[in-house]
Amino acid sequence: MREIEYRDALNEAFDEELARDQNVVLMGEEVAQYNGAYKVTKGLWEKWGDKRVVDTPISEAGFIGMGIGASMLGVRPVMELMFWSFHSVAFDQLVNNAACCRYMSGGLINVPIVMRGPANGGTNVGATHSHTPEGLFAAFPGLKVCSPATPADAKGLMKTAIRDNDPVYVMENTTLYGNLGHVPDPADGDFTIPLGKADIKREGSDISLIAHGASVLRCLEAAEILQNEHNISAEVLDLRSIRPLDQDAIIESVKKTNKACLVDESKPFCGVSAQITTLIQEYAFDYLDAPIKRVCTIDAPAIYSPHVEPEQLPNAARIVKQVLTIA
Amino acid sequence: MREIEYRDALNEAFDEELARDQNVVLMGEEVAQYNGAYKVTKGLWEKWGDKRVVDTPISEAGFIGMGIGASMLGVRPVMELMFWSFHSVAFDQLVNNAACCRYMSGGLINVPIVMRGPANGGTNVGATHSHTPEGLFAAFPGLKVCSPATPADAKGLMKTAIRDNDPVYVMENTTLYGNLGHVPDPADGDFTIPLGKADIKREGSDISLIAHGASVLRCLEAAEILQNEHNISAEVLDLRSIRPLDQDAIIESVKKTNKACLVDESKPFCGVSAQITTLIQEYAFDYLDAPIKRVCTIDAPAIYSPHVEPEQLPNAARIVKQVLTIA
Amino acid sequence: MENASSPNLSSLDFASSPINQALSSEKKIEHYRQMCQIRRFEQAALKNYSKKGTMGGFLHLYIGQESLAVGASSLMGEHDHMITAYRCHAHALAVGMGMNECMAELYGKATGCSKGKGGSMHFFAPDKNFWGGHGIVAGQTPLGLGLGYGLKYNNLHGSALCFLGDGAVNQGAFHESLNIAALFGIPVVYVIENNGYSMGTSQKRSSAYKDCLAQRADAYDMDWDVVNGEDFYEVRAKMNIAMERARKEYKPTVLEINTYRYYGHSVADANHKKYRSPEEIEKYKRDHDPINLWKQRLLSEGVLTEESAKEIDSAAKKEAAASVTFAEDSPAPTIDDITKDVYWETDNDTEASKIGRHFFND
Amino acid sequence: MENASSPNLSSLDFASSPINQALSSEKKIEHYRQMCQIRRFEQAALKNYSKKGTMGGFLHLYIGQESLAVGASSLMGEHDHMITAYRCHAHALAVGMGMNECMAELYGKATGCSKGKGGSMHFFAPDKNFWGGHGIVAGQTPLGLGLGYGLKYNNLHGSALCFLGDGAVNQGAFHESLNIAALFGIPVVYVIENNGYSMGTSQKRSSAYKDCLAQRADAYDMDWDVVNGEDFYEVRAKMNIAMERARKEYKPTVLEINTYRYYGHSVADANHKKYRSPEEIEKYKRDHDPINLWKQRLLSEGVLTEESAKEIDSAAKKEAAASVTFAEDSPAPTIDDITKDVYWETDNDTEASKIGRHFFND
Ligand SMILES: Cc1ncc(C[n+]2csc(CCOP(=O)(O)OP(=O)(O)O)c2C)c(N)n1
Ligand SMILES: Cc1ncc(C[n+]2csc(CCOP(=O)(O)OP(=O)(O)O)c2C)c(N)n1
Ligand SMILES: [Mg+2]
Ligand SMILES: [Mg+2]
Repeated sequence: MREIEYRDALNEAFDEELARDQNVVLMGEEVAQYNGAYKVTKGLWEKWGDKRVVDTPISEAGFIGMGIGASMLGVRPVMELMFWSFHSVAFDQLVNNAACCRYMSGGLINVPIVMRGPANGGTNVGATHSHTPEGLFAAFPGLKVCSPATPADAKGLMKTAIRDNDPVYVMENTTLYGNLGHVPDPADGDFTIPLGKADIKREGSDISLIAHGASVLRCLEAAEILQNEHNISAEVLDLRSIRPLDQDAIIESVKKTNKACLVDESKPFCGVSAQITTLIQEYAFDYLDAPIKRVCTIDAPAIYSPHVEPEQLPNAARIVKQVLTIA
Repeated sequence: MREIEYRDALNEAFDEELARDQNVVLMGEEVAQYNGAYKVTKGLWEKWGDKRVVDTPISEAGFIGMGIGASMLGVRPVMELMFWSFHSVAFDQLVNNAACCRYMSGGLINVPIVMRGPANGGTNVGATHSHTPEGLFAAFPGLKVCSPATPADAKGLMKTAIRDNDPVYVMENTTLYGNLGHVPDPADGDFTIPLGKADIKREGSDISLIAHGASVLRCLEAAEILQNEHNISAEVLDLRSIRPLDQDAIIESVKKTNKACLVDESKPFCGVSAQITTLIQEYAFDYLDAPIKRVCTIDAPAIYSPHVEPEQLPNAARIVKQVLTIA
Repeated sequence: MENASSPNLSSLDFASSPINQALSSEKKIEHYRQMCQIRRFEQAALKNYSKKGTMGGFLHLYIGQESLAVGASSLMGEHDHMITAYRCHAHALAVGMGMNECMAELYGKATGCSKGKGGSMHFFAPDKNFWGGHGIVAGQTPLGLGLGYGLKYNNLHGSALCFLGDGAVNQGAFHESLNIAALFGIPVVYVIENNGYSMGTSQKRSSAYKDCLAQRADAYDMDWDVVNGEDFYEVRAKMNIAMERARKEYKPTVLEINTYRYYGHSVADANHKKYRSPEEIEKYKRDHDPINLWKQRLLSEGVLTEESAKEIDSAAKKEAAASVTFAEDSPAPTIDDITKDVYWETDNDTEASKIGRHFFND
Repeated sequence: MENASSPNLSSLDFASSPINQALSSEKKIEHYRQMCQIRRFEQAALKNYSKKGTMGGFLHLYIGQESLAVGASSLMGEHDHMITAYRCHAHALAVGMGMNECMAELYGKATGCSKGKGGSMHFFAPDKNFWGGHGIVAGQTPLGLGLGYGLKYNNLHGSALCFLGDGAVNQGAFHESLNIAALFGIPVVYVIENNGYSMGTSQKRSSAYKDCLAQRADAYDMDWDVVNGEDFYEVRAKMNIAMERARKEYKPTVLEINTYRYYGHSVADANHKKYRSPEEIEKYKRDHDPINLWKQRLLSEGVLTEESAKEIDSAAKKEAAASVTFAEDSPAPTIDDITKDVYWETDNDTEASKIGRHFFND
């Protein structure tokens, strides 16, 4: 199988969906003529033209609301937030108009939009640019949220998100854009990955490391260390999708290992990991041999300093240390 | 002791703080000449005048950001969101400028603002007007959040919030504004309640019901039923403050009762109750006789229908039912 | 460009404009009927609101402003769309929604237009090109832009009519929308229903402006105009110009229509005779009532007689009363209904909806 | 009101305006020095940015725009305050922050002005009336309003200078701020640093406007003007009018200052010679460089000699190099530092800070 970069996997997803459905339109700041701030949409404006790939002013509330309104008339906007962090200036459109119009109309409307862009720390861009709002948005019924860790998942989930008839918020990651991974050749057929399906990225028997996004890679590194240095067999479960959530996969893994450590780049208070902990303790209470542990981003706004930020985020060392407290 | 309404307790807090510190200024839509949409600021404009009680245009991002900026120069704005639900149009100011300026400046700045207003469902005003964002904001380090359930707590916490040198978000409740309760007479001295201190609203030994805001009253009703009809002695712990959080009180109560049911008007996904569950299972793991249970708002946008909304919210019947699954 | 400082257009007689010349007597009467229906519907709602256990939440009455919604809807063709704020009963009825489904919605019944899930602020009828009913001030303005975007994207010649209040002009989302509308050439008409107040705050206390609010469009090199809302012919004439600009030139317009609400901001507004003088309110009712003025016009044109006018109004009143009965007799939604209409995929029981957990009720 | 269609003011010689007549030779030289320092500081930062393990994140260079920040700061008195966006190095140095603390901040060191917590976009010096350094486009515009509010609240006669880019004018928060500024009479000066581009998007592709962007102030009946940023005297003359309006009349102004950035949007912008022609960039460097034009002016005034100018520039270059050494030699923050500077109360170990849990690290 060929290996391509995460950003190119996304690019391929857009290209294929632009070809499949003429209602699909990419929108956002610098996505067209500039090829995207992170080159995720490279070449698409040149190929598909002004109508299908659209540069917008720096008016997130305006253009996202516009996409939501247009989706009511059958357009299928795939909208980029240059950083997901910029959700803060468009929050009303994201959590009210996108999430509630269907409900408030008693089901007369649906809003088939995709919101996408990178949502991660680790690039030394400071507190306002390093938010990780997976849990924040998954908390709003009416929204769907996913967070791919590999190029294949990125492509497969993005294509599914575009075809889904509900608003789907895809959280990408600037630190992953350059990662290489196997992605099926388009010649071998349409490749999609469903929302709501977790993926065991590494099998194990002693503890379940449960994560999403870049934290999955941190778990894989930690699992390696745990195996080699501590003879602990860690299973790494990649949630991939936060809502819908593959609760069965989580519970099954914990029932097998009897221990869980959640790794989550969110801040600890009310993070995704708090929700997963709650589910595990409810549905696998009798299987737990120890408290569920968490490794989150250290509870402060994102620090700039490149010397320190790597320590603020979940990393293999912090995961190993936390696992050893219960293993 | 005299009994006064929750709204008047708040009013008294404002009046006293306006008198105490000339930097305190009340701001918001209709807070001055109109006396507040819910009459919480009644009479204060008349008494304190244009400078201290200020009507703003319907520009939440604009006037909240203004208050944050002014607070850097020593003004102490107490700003009303007519509904906390309207946070969505000012989210950037609320989670970036208020929460992160201190951090990003390495501590050179502080933002002594109070944001306040009602945050609750139960008044049949639909999905966009019924958000309960306690957990959402408490998730941002740099912010403090409290949610008083009684008139005394409302007054005491509000006064503390105004004096605190960090941004404090006070979540009031339209369904509580008319409630009567004992509040110490101002003649008996300055009355404040610290942030970060929970309050046992009812002692009990069989299960801990842990809640904040109006849910505390639902717990008290449920505790009554549990006692009378099921001979179960429920302790009701009112968190009062979400961040800082009185973790010790939570853990102590659970260590005593060995069972917990969290009642939380938030939606279940990543709600405050998920965070509390996570803390309990971590810090009282060996004391738990059963999974921690939750009673949250049913997981959908807020329904309008007055015939159904009471069932979507936590209520005594739902709490009793949930408690009986583990008691 | 039309402009507030040009000669006072209100003294012109807009009856002679082609779009009004083209209006048949039947249509004129029909629009009179619609205005009566709207007013009678809201009066019935108001009367029953105070009865315990009927409606909840807010009730924002449009009474006094009827000519705006009806004037606009009277011009709507297949590809014209409408969206508004929370003061939405009139727009809903004007585009052709039935009193029954609307009253049932106020009553929170399953037969309501939004199945009892939206309430007073959230009426919708996509089949009639009506997209709500939105409670967050100015939150609908980017959506209106999107409706226009959708029209243009699909190469359709139509217009998106997006209503907002005089207080709503100070929300950032509106300005972002104006810039994009002008920049992208979006066929949207922003209609500022200027009733002089946002809750208890007068225009002067909430907005900085030179001559009027619509003038803000100048900043974006966009067309705008000011309209006397009590004159049904003027509303139609100027709306038509804006709608044609949208349909034929893919260009946006801001229209500011001056009007007045007789009741409080919502039923809960007990202050409304404090921030406005009772004389001010009375003057409007007496001299500027849009329904009455339209009736007088039609009487003088000989299109209507006092008697036929009365009949139309009584029929509207009866229809409203019947809608109350319908609403009262309708079933409420069930608890199971709470989690319906959240996701299209789960509502339609698709393959996708079976994968993963969508709802998190313990 | 000044107005873009009034006679071309750029042809006037602003040297003769009283505020410039009052400028001593020492001050003129000092401002030349500041501009050199800013440019040399940024050139040193750029040179070292590419070295592995030095700086992270973004680096938005101000090179080409120096006359704006220096012109503005040259007018600041005790009660004048400044706030800006992420392109903030120049403003920081112009108000008197030292190169060492600024360079150390870029290096993420504990000796940085923000202790390594803010980085390039977040320089602050409240003791010098400088309030940052803000990364969210236009997010600082309500804060600037608040600084003006604070001045007025405290009965002080000063001005709040709030800078933003030409792309930032399309954020809703800016418009909300303008309305409030005009409505409340807030002594704020919004300075649009119009360098023609927001990242890769030209003004024409991001904004709808008639003559210029500052004209948007008209909508709020607010004063505005357009300024040629390459002329240091003009910047000062027009800034001074606006600042005096703020100080004496408590009235806001929007100034649009035309300027140009030589480098990409940030160091990561590899496209910047694609969306702008190399000729365009060269033309600006050659004919419109504000430092060079100021130097020429001072040479022709006899205030500066080629030799003294060179000395000043070399000193600036040396100072920048020394700041690199300082930054390199400084210690990094520690892991314990991560949770400091979050809350005032915990930092100050107050009674309040001891009640309840403030941080939730497991
Ligand atoms: C973002 C937001 N802020 C505040 C409110 C509360 N609110 C509802 S209507 C209203 C007044 C709006 O006045 P206007 O725009 O003039 O419309 P009108 O009610 O006169 O039709 C206010 C403040 C809201 N719904 N949304
Ligand atoms: C709300 C928000 N949206 C997008 C961005 C990403 N971004 C940073 S700077 C910028 C361009 C701003 O251009 P302009 O306002 O002209 O300022 P300049 O960079 O030219 O100084 C963009 C899109 C951001 N930081 N914040
Ligand atoms: Mg109004
Ligand atoms: Mg620019």
